[in-house]
Amino acid sequence: MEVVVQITFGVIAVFILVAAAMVVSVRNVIHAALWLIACFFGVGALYMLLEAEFLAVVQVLIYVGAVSVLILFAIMLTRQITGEGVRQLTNRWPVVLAIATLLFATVLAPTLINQQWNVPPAPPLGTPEPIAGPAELGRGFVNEFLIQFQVVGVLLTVALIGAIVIAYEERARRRKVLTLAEELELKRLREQTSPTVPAPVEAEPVVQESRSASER
Amino acid sequence: MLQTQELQVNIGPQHPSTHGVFRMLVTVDGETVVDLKPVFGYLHRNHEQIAEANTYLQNMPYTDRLDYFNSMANNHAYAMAVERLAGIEVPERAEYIRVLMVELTRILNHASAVGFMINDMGAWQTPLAFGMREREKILDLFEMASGARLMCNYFRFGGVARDLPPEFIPNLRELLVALPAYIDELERLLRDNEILLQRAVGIGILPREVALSYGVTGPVLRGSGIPYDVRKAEPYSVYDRFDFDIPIGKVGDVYDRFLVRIEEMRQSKRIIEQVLEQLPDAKGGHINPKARQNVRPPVGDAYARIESPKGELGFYLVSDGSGKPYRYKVRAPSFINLTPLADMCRGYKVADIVVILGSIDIVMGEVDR
Amino acid sequence: MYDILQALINGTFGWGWPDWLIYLISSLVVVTIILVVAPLQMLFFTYYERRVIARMQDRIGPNRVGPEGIWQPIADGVKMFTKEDIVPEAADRIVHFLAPCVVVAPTILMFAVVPWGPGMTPVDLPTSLLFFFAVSSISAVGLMMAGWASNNKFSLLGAMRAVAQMVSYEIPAVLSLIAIVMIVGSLSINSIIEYQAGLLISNRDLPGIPDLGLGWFVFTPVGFVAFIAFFIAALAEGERTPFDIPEADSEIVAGYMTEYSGMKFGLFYLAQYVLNFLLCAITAILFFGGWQGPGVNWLYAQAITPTNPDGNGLFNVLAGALGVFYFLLKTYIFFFVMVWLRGAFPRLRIDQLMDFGWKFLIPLTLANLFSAAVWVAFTRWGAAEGMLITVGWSPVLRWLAAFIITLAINIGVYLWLTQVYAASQAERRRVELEELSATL
Amino acid sequence: MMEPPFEIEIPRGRVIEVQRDDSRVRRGGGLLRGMAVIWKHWKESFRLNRSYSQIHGTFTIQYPEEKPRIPEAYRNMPILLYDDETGHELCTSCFQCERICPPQVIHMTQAKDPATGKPVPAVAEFIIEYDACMSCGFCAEVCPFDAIKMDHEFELSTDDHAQLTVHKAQLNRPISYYASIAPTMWAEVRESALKKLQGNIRRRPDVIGIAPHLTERIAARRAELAAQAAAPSPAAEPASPPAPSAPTEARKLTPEEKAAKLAAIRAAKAAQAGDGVTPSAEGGTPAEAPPADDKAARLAAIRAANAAKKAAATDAAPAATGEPTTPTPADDKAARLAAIRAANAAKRKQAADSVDTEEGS
Amino acid sequence: MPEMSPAELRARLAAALPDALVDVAPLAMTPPPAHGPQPGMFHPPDPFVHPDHLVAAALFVRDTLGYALLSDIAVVDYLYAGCFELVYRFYHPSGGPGIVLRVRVPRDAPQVPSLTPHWPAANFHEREAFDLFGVEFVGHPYLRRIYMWDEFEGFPMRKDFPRQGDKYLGGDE
Repeated sequence: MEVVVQITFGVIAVFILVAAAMVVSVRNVIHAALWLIACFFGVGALYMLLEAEFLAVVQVLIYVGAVSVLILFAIMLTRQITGEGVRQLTNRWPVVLAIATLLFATVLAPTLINQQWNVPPAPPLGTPEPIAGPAELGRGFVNEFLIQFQVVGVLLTVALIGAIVIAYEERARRRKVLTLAEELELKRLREQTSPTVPAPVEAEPVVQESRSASER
Repeated sequence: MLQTQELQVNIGPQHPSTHGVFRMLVTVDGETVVDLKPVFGYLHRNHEQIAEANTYLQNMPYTDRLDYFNSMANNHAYAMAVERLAGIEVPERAEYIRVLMVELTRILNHASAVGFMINDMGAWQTPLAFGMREREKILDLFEMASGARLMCNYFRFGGVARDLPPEFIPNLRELLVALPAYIDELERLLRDNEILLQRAVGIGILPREVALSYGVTGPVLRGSGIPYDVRKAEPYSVYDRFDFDIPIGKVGDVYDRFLVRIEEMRQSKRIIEQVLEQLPDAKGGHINPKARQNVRPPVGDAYARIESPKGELGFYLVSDGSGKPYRYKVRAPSFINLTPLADMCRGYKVADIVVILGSIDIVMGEVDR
Repeated sequence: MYDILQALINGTFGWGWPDWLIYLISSLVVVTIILVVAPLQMLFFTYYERRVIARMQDRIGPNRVGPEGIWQPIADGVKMFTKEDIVPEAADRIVHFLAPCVVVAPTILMFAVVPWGPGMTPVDLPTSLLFFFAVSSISAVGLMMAGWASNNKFSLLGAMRAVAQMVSYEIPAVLSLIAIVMIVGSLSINSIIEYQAGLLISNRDLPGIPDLGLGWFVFTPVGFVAFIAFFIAALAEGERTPFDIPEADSEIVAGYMTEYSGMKFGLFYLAQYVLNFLLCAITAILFFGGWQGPGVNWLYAQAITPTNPDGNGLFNVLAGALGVFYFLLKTYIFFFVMVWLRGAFPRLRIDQLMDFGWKFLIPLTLANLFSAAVWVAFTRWGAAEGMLITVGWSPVLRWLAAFIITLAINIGVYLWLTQVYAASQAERRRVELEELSATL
Repeated sequence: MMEPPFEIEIPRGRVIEVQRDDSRVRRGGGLLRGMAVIWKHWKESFRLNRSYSQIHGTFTIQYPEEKPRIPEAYRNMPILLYDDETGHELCTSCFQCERICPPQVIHMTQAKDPATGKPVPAVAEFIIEYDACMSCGFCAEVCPFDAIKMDHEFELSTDDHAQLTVHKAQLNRPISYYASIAPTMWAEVRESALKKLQGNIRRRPDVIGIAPHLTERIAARRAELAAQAAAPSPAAEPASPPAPSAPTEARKLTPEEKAAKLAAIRAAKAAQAGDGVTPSAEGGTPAEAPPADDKAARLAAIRAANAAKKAAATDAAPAATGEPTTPTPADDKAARLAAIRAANAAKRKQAADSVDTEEGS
Repeated sequence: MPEMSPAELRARLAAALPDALVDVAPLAMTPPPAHGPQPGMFHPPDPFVHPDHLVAAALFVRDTLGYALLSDIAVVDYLYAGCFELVYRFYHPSGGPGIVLRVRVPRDAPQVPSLTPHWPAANFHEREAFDLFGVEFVGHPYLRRIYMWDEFEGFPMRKDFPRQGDKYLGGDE
């Protein structure tokens, strides 16, 4: 069994690494995003291998299902959808690689140093039971980590409201295409509010206005 | 800042819901229509020139092919034009039969028009199937009388091709039992339907103020709230002998046109009932005078128009004294009703275009001619 | 499956095979069954839908191929296979090829956690419900790939719509499920099903109710609202008619499938119908007790189970057959409802769909979540949780109180929301116009 | 611009504004009502509905098994009528239909008296291009002799476009057929049509104006007679005479013999063109319509001619064995029998030949 | 229901727009036959309007007389007389028979001011007339072919357009 698990781990790990490398190296941005999804998926599989099913499922749900879609949406909405992307790797890629490696090493080093290999670590006294399932997780949220949970919730709500506010401002500034009925309605409204000062546009008959718009 | 980019989308000519080979060059901003240009002519066959090469009677079957849903109405308009040109009298009974046929055509057309419109909204064929069921029954009646279902070629100058067969009236009476049930059911199915209301109310508004200036006619004009119906405005045939109402809309949106069509079916049924009452008393006369095969009208011109189910259908004929029309012009309602399409669609969503188009109710055979 | 094989091989035959071999065999058998059943369901569903909708339109439907046209889907499949596979020249070939696979794979994966009968869950995950929805969200990526790779405006528009719709309707779907999860206290589909034993009332809520397998959630106010909300969201996720906007043929031809032909198109079709099956199935499971029904639990009590290794294998089969029967019956009834809706309604527009999802369905499910909390508090909490009112009440009283309160909450919220929703629809046009007249 | 409201005076009726009722708050009731309608349709659809007064129930016509109801007035494609008794066609080639036809798909040539070269009130060849015909029915309407009528047969699809150019032989239908599909419409015109026909028959010399396949029926008899008469080189005469010589020869013969000879020539030509069965007999259009013996007779005649030709070309024996056994044919039936026998013999011979050639090769 | 005879309309137009009306002679449609009488001359009673005053006349009909429904614009090609006749047909929204304005323009320079900027109903009528007859509507915002494709040469409804054997149909038919 152990061997199978290790082989599987190897395969998945290589897959993740290849996918990650492709993300930063392929030309097409959409392809890069798709490789990123593959990478996320690999991480989910890794969690599954570690028997952290809940985490794996959440990884898939959030990263593959939501985040990646968000990324794809963002790319497709902001870029020429058909155009080939620019080359992702610049000439300075070794520098970036070095920095990334360094950062990764700083994260990983303490773990590597402190880890006692091949010996299951004895839980120090006083540490709580590891949180395993969703039920414990939920209880943890509302008992021990209540404050943190609340803070995160407030933060997310603020972010949500902020997004709405930004989007709302967008809409007000957006070019609105008037329908024929709205045009007339507007004209009527304007006549009601300022009956004495007709704008030059208003002097023309409505039909002409609309015609020029459609036959442009 | 999100920069939106205008996109040009071709809807048609090969598209499931353009009612034939019709193309709309739509400029969209996101999903909002900025501009729309109708492009047609894919079905153009120069009908008018064909007609100028034929004798007057030979054109009768060609008029069937204009608006192939309403061949009877086309026949009627053309027959009226030639009769005016040549000064032919029509026996009373023939007039009643004509009115009967044209009103049946109206029911048939509106049943399928409503069905197609709902189909364009995405209902999976059901209202259309119900409409088609009633249409088939009416087509059966047409077949009994004229021998053909769609290309009826039933009207002749000074009458109709032959008198109604004996089984026609009983079958028609049976159909008149089913029609109100069908219309009521259609209303129950759709009238209050929240989804339909969402899709139809306030969509494709053609305001009353501009509807006339666009020259639209028929249910589109009446849906905009202008009670203009050739049957009342300039009664032709024997329409001045029937009681019927003109339904008009309030706002001029898709929903109004839908309701106007439904109400017009009811009124047509009313007319048919009155025809059935008055038909036995109608004075005879030879319904199909065979002598009218070779009409040679005097030099002059004539215009005849009827209220076809789609709007005002007119035929303008100029005679040079020969057996063939010198000029033959069709004033096709579907064609002219497309004039405001661009303005009706502007500002709405892409999905609304097809619904608006469906609510105008065009037939490409008539648009392209 | 593992239990049965274990009992069969090591018990009955006494061969003494190692556990991992039996595990492997049972997995392979299960996988094979799923891979056979999924396409079969799709084939049956296409036939079923066409026949039913034809009847609704006073027609007969396909009835030429085989008796009553039963081989029609096979004929369609053969046609699909033999058609030319066309890839547009401007398409991204690899992504274009991968997209149908990415769409189909998750739908098959979702079968892994669907219990067909008592003890007939392919993989009994403790978080199976979450798994179900997590995996279902993957297909959005596939749709996106399909729409993008086709390099067609209609395709891209369809894909955008599909993904936007799936992502937004996942929220009400999951929110309505959370209400159920709260009551059950577990994310496992099996425990949700087991909770629904009883008669009109779950025997977990009210111990002592005779177990006829009819204690479905749909009979409670919370469950009913959750069911309605979930079913509507399922219609949107499965792209069924009032919400079949991504492939609105009257607007954008066939949406993301426009540039697909042959078997790739068939795969999309397969994915869609399998997804529909699964959504119907999960609706049946969550709100209508899945395989629960009169007699199943009694039969299963006699069968070989991990807790009862001395049972009779015959009862396994009997309970399984009855459970599968109930399960499929419910599923097919839900699909009938889907077809029924398709026969009756036009489709919404994309912005109306979003409005409906965000402004009506999500508030409704949130309110329902609150109702669920009330339900849990009244039926289960005691003094320990701080619920002091109900201390000393009999379970019947508690249940009744919970029922009445949640019913009142849900009806009130529904009426209020419809009012507000309708008003907002009317108001918006006016507000927009006022804004405009102010700016101009 | 005009300002609303437009006042319109309506003599009979009123202008009604439709009830929109779109501002009411709806809570899904309309959806449920719609579903109820659909449910009723689903429930009722298991019974068949053929009534005009009902809107529920399945109204599908299961086409190949169940034929649609076709009213008498139904018009599909034009056909030509001939009289059952005399075999004379009603058409006099007055060109009325050719003139009125809107798409100009009717073409005909008038029959000429071979003796005098003068036109005869009968039609020699009559072609309708079915592929371009628009089924308007004008030809039937204008025909003063009621010779052209509209058929009820609508299964005309073919994979051979040329077959849709239909010649007189395939257009011919007996009056009895038309009377069976449109009894009242035929009854209306029967008297006058038959009267006009009698007048026309009097002006038709010889066999001109007789439906082609009926002349062949006589031909079958006459062909054998001729074959018998020319004993040592049997059947060569009727089969091989060149076409131009036929009229000159015909002048000397009695009308019946001449007719037989003409028919034999035609049959032989047909046999050369096709393989035993002519395309005209193959065409589905006329095959079903006439009474069975007409068809059989035509087929038999063709086969007889075919057999005779075969016999002349290869070996006289089979034909000879067939022919002497036949008594002088007195009626059509005997002629047909003989013809069939001759055809069988020829077929056997042909089969043997083909076997020989196969072995040889 | 308003009714207006052509003579009345002519009088009203003459009063309002004195320059607009033109007098035309009766028109022969076909060359006189070699033997037998001429079939007749075409001389409709409706007022003929000078092309330059067409827009004014049409707007007079619409705004003053109230005939707000422009129903039809028909072009007739009188090849023998060498002119195009444009028949404008107006109806009153309250019903009643319509009124007709006629415009004659020479065949070799068929130019008519466009009604479309003032009256959108004329849009497709004018485009159709342009497409099939080649009548040029000066001031039309989008005067493109409506039925035929843009590259099409010739105007198919003109009487001198070859019926057969043109470059599209091929040689001899």
